[in-house]
Amino acid sequence: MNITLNGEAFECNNDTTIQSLVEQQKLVGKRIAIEVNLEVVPRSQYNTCQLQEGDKVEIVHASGGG
Amino acid sequence: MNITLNGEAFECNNDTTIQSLVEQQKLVGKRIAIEVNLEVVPRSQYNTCQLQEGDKVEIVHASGGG
Amino acid sequence: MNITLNGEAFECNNDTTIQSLVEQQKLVGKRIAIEVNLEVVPRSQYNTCQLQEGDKVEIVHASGGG
Amino acid sequence: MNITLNGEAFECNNDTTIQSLVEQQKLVGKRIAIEVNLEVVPRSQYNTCQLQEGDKVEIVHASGGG
Amino acid sequence: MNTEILKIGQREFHSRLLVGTGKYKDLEETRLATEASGAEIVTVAIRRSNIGQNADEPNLLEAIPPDRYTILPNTAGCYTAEDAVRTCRLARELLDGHNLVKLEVLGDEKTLFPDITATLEATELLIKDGFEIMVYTNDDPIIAKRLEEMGCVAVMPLAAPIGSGLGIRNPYNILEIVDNASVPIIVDAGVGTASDAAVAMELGCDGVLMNTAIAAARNPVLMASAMKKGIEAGREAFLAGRMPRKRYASASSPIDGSFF
Amino acid sequence: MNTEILKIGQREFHSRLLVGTGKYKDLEETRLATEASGAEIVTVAIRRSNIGQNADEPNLLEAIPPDRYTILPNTAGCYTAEDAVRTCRLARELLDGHNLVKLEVLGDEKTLFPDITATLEATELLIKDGFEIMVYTNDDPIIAKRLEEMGCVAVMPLAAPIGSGLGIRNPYNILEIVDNASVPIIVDAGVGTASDAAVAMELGCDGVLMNTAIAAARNPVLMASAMKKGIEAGREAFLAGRMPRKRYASASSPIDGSFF
Amino acid sequence: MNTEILKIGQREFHSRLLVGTGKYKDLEETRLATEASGAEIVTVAIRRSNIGQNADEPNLLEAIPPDRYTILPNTAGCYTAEDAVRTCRLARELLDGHNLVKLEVLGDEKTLFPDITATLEATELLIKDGFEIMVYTNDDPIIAKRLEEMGCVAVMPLAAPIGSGLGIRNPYNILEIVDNASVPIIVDAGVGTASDAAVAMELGCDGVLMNTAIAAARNPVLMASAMKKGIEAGREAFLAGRMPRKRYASASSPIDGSFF
Amino acid sequence: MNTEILKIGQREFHSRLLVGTGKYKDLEETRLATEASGAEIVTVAIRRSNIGQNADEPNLLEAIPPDRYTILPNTAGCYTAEDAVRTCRLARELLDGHNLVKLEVLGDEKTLFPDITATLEATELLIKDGFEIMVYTNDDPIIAKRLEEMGCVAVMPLAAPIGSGLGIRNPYNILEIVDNASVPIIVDAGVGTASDAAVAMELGCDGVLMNTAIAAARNPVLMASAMKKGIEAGREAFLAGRMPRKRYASASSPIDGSFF
Repeated sequence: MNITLNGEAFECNNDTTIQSLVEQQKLVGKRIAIEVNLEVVPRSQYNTCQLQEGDKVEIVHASGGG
Repeated sequence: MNITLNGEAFECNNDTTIQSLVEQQKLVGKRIAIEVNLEVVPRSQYNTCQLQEGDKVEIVHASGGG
Repeated sequence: MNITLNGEAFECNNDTTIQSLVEQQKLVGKRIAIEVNLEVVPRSQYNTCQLQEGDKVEIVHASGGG
Repeated sequence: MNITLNGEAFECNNDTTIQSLVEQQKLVGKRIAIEVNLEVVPRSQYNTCQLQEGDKVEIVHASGGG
Repeated sequence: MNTEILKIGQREFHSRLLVGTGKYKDLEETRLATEASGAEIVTVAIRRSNIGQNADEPNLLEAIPPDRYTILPNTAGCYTAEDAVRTCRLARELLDGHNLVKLEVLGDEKTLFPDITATLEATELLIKDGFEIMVYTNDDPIIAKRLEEMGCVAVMPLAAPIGSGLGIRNPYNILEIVDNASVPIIVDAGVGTASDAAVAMELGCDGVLMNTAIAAARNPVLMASAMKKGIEAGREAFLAGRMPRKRYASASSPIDGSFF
Repeated sequence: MNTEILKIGQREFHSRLLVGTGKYKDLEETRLATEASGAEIVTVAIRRSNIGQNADEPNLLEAIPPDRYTILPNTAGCYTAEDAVRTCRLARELLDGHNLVKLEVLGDEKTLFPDITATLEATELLIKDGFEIMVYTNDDPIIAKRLEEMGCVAVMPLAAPIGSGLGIRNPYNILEIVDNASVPIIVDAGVGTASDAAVAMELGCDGVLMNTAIAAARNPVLMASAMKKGIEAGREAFLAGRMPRKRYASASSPIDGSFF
Repeated sequence: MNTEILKIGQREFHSRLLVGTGKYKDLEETRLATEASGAEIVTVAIRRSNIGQNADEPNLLEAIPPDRYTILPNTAGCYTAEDAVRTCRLARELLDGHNLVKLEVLGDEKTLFPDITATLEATELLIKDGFEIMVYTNDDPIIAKRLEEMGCVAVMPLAAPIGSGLGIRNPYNILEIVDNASVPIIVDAGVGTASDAAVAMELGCDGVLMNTAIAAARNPVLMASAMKKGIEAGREAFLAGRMPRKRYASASSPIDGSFF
Repeated sequence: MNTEILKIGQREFHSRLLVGTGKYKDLEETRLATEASGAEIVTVAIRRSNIGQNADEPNLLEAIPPDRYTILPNTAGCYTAEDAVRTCRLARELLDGHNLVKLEVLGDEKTLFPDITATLEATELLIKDGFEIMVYTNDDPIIAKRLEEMGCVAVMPLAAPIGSGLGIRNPYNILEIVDNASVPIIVDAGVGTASDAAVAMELGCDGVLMNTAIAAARNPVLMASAMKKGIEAGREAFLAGRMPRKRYASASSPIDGSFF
């Protein structure tokens, strides 16, 4: 299945959840936030949130800025 | 008939037109503009524009300002 | 004998020394400095410095200033 | 005879006057002023002012400045 | 200089000084100061005629005849878009269809700063209605550009609060506005004396609109002349290209040829 | 304005702009810019004539004829009282006894600030020798007064370092000098553009002397015209009496008669 | 001073210096400078995590731990209300429901001035959504008041363009904003050195937010300390009530008792 | 910072704020403000003792004990070199041979500007007589250098007229003086608030001497603390090396990683 992850084309299994994506990206326990199709996905729903073909996923963190 | 003229209560005949009002106020030929109930009345319609009970009339001119 | 003390006419005995003047003015032990006829008199010479008729004496101290 | 003219060594005949110097330099009629050994020589004395060995002569004019 | 043209919409002008007509002792002083200023564009307010009294009082437009000056009616005193639009429509009727107006919608009485959101709203309504708008605004470059893009024929940022005479408070913002503009930028309000007007022009502004600085001078007519010259001086200096500022001195007279 | 007189010693002038003749591309540019400036007093330096070469080179005083302009020879480049005195004496001879000079004795080459003690010394010598002195000084009010009391016909404080174009660095000092003066105070050096000249005049100065601001502009002749107008604008504004500065706004249009 | 409280919404702070975390050499410099500044509120940006690479790169929030600092996520780089709202929501999730944000919606890349209309739009949406907003705005007093009335917990006018280091360009506007405010006014952007920070506080501002002035100093950690002291100095001077400015001198030492 | 030393002659100090003792409500306020300022060098005037009356009035040197502070007697109020020399000799006797003095010879009562020629004269006499001189002067770089060359241990240019509180009127001159100096340059007089003190230090001055700015504040003790911090802030900022000023904005947050 193809999705867009942080602006790049990205391929993943059809049963991918946010949780599995996070694990696969080695971001478990990191301070991040995730948006799917412009909506924030609460951490509590990472397990249940199933990705769909064509989803636009953004994974963000805090970085230096003023 | 009672109208409001430049913010003041004003009494006039029932058949008063803008034109007659202007004449009565000795403003004929003066550089003025007139608004009835928030709408400008073109000079060409002074004769035909019949005032109604309760009309709000504004007669204005140019004065010093910056 | 007449001298000028801090700008004012001042009368004192003929045998007045700086020391006796200082005592008389209750300035013993105070932080002061003394000038006679535009010359500073060192503290060590208060006893020996005999005033003369018409001497101009200035007794000064530190005061608030910037 | 050797003189210094405007800071440069300069050789001229023993009987040179300011006037002859001016003529030789083609400065006749020009707006100039002349100093010999730090003293101004009035135009009226150009003819009579005989230069001496070692004289320091300055010939100046007006130039752009602010 | 008099060959240089200031173009506002389709209208062309030689003078870059625009003046108001408020705060003068009388109409004669208004007339003389306006004349001395050399201004071609003159602002006027629209106010109620007096009812049932001295109908023969002298009229401003006799002192400042529309056939000689370009009358610029303003919306001074308006705090809402609606009032500003009403004022402009009355002005257009008053001036036989003349559609050039100075739009100002104020935010509060203490600062007389514009209410930017109401100003944008009024601008949209008036442009739809066919007006040519010279718009009073703050010195925010983004807002200035927006107003230009909406179709205003001139953008008029304030230099300082109206009537304060504080001069150009923030030259950087004015410079920024000028650099981005494709319509005339005219400093409106805040100028206090001739050098302020010159500074505005040296920043590259296309003109300056003022009233109090002239009317509240001890000698308004002489100050009007001073402003005329200040505007021309600043414009010429801008065109002539000033020398660079240097921290260190540099002699005007040559070192060469020194005899001492 | 042209009826107003600037009196320096016994000489009377209508223009309050004094200009130098240094740093121009050529004598023709010098001539045109000087003309455009409207200046009546023009400063020149005294330098060595070239020996044994182009004796026919054009002469500055043909471009700036002494019968048309009041030539003000300066002592630019002098670092001692003696050199300044020599220069003035040569200048007087050069100009057939003309005794008006601009005295400057410099302190160092980096700042071109005056050497005040040497300036006081030279002033004394030159006054004894019958010169009328327009003296370049710093902006110290005490020194300015001293120079006036010694008999200088004009005192010329710097606005900023010579050739820096930084404008009036310290208006308070200039104001102080003007308030105490009984001879003309002419700002000398530091002006960069027309508004700087206007500011100097608005402070009450009697005139401004400049060179680099005109000669180093991209277009010197146009800048000369800008300066002429800037000086007149500032002078008229000073005489007209500017409005007071106010922190708060004050409307130019009346509130009365608002119909909204 | 440390007894004085700065209250933003329901949060209380002792430091009036707010700092950003951008432009530092590395996280260690960020940590040391932030510590030296004494700041309690620290802004951060929200950016994409790197995918499939150095997942172990050090994290900003380890250098600036949220349990020690109040993290203020900003919407830097957003040019639309929608992007700003998305950023704030992601930040809130990232920070476990922390709802204090710095809203900035920019107008263009050259000036980094706010887009005021988009800022008002975003403010409305975010307040509906339960955020506490510290809002970056221009120095227009009318807009500042509007943002306060909409419910922002702090209004943050720019002193000068972001990263310009030009200092308070227009003290009058800042003063006007402060005088009308019932929420903290925090100068955001434009400060260049410690005296600029002191000036802002002397105008009565409640705090200053800065980043470049510290991060781009030759020695950021020392500059952070300078800024801490500058803020405190300015605040104390404001509370102490400065002497009036006088045009004329007044002796510090008494005349009485002079013996000469 | 406290490790950094200010060396005046052979004396070493940690504080760069020097304070006067005039214009306070009473000696207790003098004591508290001086303490709060952290100053190590404190100026005092020399005046006639009261004859035949309250011989027991409290003494300034009990509030400001010479064993704790370096007392700097000044020649305030002197208008001639002779009076200044007399004052210094009396001060030296008063303070048991202490030879550090602040020399000021004034030019007039309105400006309290120094009389430069009399100051130079007094400097020569006092140095012959073995004094260490911290000298009050105008902001002329040539004069400042001259005083240093004559052997003054510190040169103290005015920032603005004594007691005016106008701040640094001419930063260029102060900068010029600092750049050329090999002895400490201490701004004396004219500072009005904490940011003025910071500005002086950011220009590279070695210290600031003030009196009225503290004593005439509404709360002198708090202002003394503000000044202490302002001086330290300005010094640290100078040492830290401020960011360059830029006309244009530059973002503090990265563009990379934007997800919008």
